[in-house]
Amino acid sequence: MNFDISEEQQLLQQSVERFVNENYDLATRRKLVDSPQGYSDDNWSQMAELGWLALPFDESDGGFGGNQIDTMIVMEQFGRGLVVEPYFANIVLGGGILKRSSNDELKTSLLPGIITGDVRLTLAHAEEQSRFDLDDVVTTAREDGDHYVLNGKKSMVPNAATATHVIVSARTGGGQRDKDGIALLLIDSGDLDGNHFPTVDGGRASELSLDNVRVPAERIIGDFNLLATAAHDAVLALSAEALGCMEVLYKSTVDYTQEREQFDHPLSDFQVVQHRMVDMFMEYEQCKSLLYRATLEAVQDAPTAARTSHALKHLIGKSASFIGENAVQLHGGMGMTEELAIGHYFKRLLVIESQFGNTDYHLTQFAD
Amino acid sequence: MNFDISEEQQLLQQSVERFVNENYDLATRRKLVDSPQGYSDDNWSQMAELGWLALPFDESDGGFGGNQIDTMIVMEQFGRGLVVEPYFANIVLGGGILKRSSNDELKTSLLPGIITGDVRLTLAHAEEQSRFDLDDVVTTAREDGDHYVLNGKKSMVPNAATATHVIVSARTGGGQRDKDGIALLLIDSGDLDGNHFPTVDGGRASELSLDNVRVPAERIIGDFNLLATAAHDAVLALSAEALGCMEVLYKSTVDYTQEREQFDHPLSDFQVVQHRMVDMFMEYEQCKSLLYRATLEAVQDAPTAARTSHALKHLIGKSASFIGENAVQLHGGMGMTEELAIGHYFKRLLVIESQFGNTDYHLTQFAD
Amino acid sequence: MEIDLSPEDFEFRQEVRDFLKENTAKPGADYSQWRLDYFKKAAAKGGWDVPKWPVEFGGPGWSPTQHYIWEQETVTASLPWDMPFGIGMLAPILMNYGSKEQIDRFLPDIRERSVNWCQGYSEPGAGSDLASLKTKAVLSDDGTHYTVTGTKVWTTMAHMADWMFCLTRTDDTGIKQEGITFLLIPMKQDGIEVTPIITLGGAHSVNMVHITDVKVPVENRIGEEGKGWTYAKGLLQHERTGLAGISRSIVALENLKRQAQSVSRGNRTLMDDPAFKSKVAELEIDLLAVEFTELRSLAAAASGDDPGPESSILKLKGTEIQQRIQKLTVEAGGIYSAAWGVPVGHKFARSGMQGYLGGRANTIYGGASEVQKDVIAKNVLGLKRS
Amino acid sequence: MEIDLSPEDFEFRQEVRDFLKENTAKPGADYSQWRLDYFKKAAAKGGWDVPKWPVEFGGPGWSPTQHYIWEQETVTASLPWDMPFGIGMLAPILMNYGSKEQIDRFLPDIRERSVNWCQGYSEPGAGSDLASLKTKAVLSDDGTHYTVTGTKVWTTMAHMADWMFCLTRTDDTGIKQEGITFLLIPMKQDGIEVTPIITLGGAHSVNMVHITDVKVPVENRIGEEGKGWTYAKGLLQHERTGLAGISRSIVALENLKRQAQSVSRGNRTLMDDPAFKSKVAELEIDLLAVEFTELRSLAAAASGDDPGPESSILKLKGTEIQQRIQKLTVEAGGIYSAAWGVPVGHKFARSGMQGYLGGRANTIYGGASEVQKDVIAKNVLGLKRS
Repeated sequence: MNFDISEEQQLLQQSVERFVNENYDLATRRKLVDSPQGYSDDNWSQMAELGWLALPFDESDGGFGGNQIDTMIVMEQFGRGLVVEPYFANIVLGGGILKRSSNDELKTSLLPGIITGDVRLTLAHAEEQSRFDLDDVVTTAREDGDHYVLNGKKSMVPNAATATHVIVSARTGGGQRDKDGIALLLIDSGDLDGNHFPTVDGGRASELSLDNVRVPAERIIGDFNLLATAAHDAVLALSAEALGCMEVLYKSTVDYTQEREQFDHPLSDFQVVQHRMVDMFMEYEQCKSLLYRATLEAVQDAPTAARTSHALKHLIGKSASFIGENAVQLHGGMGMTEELAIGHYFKRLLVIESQFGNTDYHLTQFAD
Repeated sequence: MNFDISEEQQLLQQSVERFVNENYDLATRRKLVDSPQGYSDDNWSQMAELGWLALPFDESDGGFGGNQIDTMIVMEQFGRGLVVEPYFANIVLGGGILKRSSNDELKTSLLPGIITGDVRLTLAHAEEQSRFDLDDVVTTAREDGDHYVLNGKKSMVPNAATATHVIVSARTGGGQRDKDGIALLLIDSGDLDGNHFPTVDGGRASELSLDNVRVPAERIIGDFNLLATAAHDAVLALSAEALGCMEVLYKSTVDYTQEREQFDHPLSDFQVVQHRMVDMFMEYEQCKSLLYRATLEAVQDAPTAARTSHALKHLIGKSASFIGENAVQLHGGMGMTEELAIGHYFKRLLVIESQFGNTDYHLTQFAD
Repeated sequence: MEIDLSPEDFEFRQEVRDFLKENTAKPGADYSQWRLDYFKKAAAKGGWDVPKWPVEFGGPGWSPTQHYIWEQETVTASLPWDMPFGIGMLAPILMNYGSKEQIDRFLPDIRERSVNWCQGYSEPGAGSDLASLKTKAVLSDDGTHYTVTGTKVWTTMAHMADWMFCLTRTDDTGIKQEGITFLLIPMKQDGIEVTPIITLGGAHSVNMVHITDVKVPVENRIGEEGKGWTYAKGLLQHERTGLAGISRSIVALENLKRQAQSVSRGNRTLMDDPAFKSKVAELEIDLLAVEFTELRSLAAAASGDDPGPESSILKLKGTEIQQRIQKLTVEAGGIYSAAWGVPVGHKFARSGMQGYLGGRANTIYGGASEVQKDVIAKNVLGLKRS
Repeated sequence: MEIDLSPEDFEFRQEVRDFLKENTAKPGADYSQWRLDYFKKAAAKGGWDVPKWPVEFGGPGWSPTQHYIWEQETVTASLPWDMPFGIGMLAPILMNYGSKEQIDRFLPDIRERSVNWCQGYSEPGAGSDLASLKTKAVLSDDGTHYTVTGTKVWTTMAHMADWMFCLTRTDDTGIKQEGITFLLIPMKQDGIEVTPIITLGGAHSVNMVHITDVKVPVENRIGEEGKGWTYAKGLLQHERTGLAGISRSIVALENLKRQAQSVSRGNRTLMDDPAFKSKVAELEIDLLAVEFTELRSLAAAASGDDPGPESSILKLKGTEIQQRIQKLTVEAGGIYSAAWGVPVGHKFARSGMQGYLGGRANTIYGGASEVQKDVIAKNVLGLKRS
């Protein structure tokens, strides 16, 4: 039993932490968020140079052979810094699917570009009627000789405007909610109509339309199982990011209430404020414990790993809401402004809540 | 719009309050609870003399023509005093069914005895598989000439050991959960096998067995609708009683924390304790508001009356749990003892939670 | 005990409905003109433009039941935009503490909605502890004017206001509630600088107002020097009760249900999801209760009693309910709640997130919930704190 | 980072399982004799009768992982009845602060379970503020004995105890944590009167103990006069962590699920009811998390670090989880939870209500939850309170 990370992982953590400290003060971040692209190409190149884009891939593929613990380390620090580069869409989602794909040709052709940052992937799985159900797919992929012809709409696709390729889930057969008959296909971004827009946390997302898009059959990356695995990884990564956000929120609140005076006392003198912050701290620690558990189970491929990941996203959602709302509340009027960082962490947590299943969704998945 | 009770009702309230003050100190009550019968015949006679047993019945039947507001007034004071006489079983349940029954002969023969206290009714509706569903009845009433033959078991019948008659719900037809085919029949207590036992609040209940019990057809009092109406009245009456309990609990806690010192301060000096008690107070006031609303809607036979009664029992359950548990918690070790009154109020609230549907049950009924 | 409306009340309700129907804005009409017209017509009904004003100042003299009916009927009607600062906050103070000249000078414009006011109470660093304000007002030696310098914050609509009513400190030697003076200050002048504060939802409604060496004639002082806190305090509690917004929440909850019904889940809708349905039901139950808590408070006021202990609950419970509705709206929006500034997916998702973010302020302004509980502990439960 | 057990750990687990299986009470055997035999056999395994004792006093010297395994395995085994007062509470104090003579005199009996101890800390009026105790101990002029007078309360199993370890006040002139002296007092003597306290669940396990002019020889004093608080305090925090009972809660939750499955709802069971199922699931999720919080704390201890901030959570979260399980058990019991003292309806309903009522104490004793939060605010978040 050992909860320490390895020396290599410690170096990784320090390196991401340093990157965040040097590049992510609030003013700099705001500029990125307000720019048309929404993130910095320089940062992205730096991430490539530091090897982070290669992190999860096998060493034989030019990667570093990292696992979900390594991703957790990176994402937690990204959460603490509110990093906006498309690491999640590109490396966790796209890279995660590609690395597990049995389509070796695609892998060979794409991985080098991913590692340099020139190829940028994202995943388009959600549809208006699907809400959080991965298997609720009405976008069709009709077989036509050695091609598939895709028709449908995909929703809230992260960072699609800057992606070179989009992995789309589409139905080759079966009914609307059948797991069988779902394929993942790789599509060039140019073949898609997109409505691109910002998200409330300063990120970017798109609504995509597929209008008789022809895709060669060799562009099939995987099936529903691969999508489910990607979602599992996504939950772990987003939860790690959320943990980073929550740590900043509860600690800033502890700091702020000690500085801020009201009724002739620092706010932190009030017992009700203290107990609220103790509750925030406890929620944070409980999330951390469950993140470790879920991540370790995933690395060890434990039979309970998927179920524990549902538990995790549920707890993260509940705690993020509690910590976020109380951080705003205890910051008073200041918590309501764009000026202070805490509002931005709060908004990032709100978006994480809507990604890959919300609190209620994962409770149901866990309980069933 | 007027939330004041009438002058007559004020007199009733004062009269019940006086009765409770004079007869229900904790030691006296404990003696009653520990006695074989579980309540006092003298108190019961006094209630008859004071006219309370006649309260809900029509004036033409020798009653006082009271409505649910009058019952609310009595039950709230009974809650404040933890009164154990079988007013709820006899007058609210039994009397309520009888007064609405179209079986005039039964009414004429029984009402005078009820008003004097000599006839004592109770209602046996629950069965092991039914939980809180009134329509889940497997006890059978087979027609046999001008009689019915009853077979089955009834659970947790209040005050059956001292009842002269038991109103039993039984199935004359239909499937296990059909509302049609349920009849209410009046049975002499002597015809029933009973396992009588105390309840955790110091009350009395029984498991009853019906083994080929023959009942004349003219002993049919009503159908499922009458049972549902009785349950509606029961919810209002129990909620009023619970409100009385909650008032005592929150106010005793406010008093106790001001007397009790810890860490060189009265407990009530601690902001966390204060806010907890503010929450208890607010829950109490909200319950009071909803009790008024549900009771007034019942009196006015509003179309929403049944739905509001579900809302009421749900809110009462949630608040009773919050107020009860926190009263115990804030009384510390003392709250855990049989010696202090608050534990007894807490236990009464726990039993009310299990009577005529718990918090979850009524939420579902309300939402559907 | 009864909650039935009397025949007169029914008649009144019909009159209100008719009036509101007649005076809805016609499509294409000029909004500003219609707005001023609306208030004129409401005035002609006998004070319907100022329902809460006393009769002697032109109010309609309604019973609590009539007020309740008005609130219920108007919450779904599209009334013209109206700000509470002049009508609801300054006016009662003027009526109670203003001089005859001040009343004659300011009240008519307030009633006509021709002059906009903002409230200069909060200051940086004061928060819910309003009385610790520092904006300084120094009386000139000749006693003709004050020179005011300081900073106000969270000043709603300061950027649209013609005037500010403002708490200033004229004495800082005693306890902080004393030495506060109530001044009326024109906004459009040198020395007043309004800086927008952008809040979480991206909206601009509050501001920082820097006041630098602004001269205010003594005839713009309400009442006595040093008594400003007394004048403002009573209104604050009143304002808090008004913030409960229970009728609005009833409408908002109905909207939420409709929105959730528009979100499909397989063959059914989100309103059929047991967890979501339970949360909506619990919310509705709390709302049924707090609605009657408000009625109890109104009934107590009608019988001339002090508002009972129940009225202290209203702001706390009311704002909590608002936030729960907002939160469930975001939840109903699902994946689309993340989209910002564009209509994507479910139609309500965009305003849902804005409402939720903006609504976090509801438990902060007008006395944070934590402070409200302190007040209830002290004033209702009679507890002290050492 | 890894949570796998090593091959040695697996071997140890098997050894524990075998031992527990071999030493289960045979049906019909004499319980008291079996109990004493069990502890002898456990001692023969090399300290398995005293898992938490240090090696130098006969403990097994297990790693944190081995402790964790032991706890997991024993929670479902039917171990003999054992009380923590001697083994877990007095023994560490003796080892750390007792004289050689005291250790030789008391420790062997404690280990054999042949002498029962009770803990005389709490007093009426002190509650979670233990240090404000008033039981007086006056040293005789010749310095040979103390005369003790006072009242202890909530004394678990005082009616079964041979001895009490007792905090007494020998000096009330300084701050209250000073002037407390730690004495060992035989219970079976004149001047000691044990009065049962019946608790909500109807059980008798706690007592009031009146001590009147009881003479205690100075050789029964642990350590120095006036230092008793120091000796007791460290153990208190330790005791609190132990109260989390997480392994027991895991078993209790599995029982709850089975019980709920035995309650029929139409064609299905209570475990299929969405609301009930959700509550069980939320509980299980919190338990999955807190189980890892405990492991993190154990791992930190294993690497010689101070227990991290996470360990302070254990008592709070652990007892809260216990109470939630108890409450859901009562809820599962439905109408039958009201029956008292007789088995009626669902088999688990009777013990369910008893467990729930008794369990209300879990957030009160060993430092009430409110006090625990004060401690975390101070020691972990570094906050002070004026």
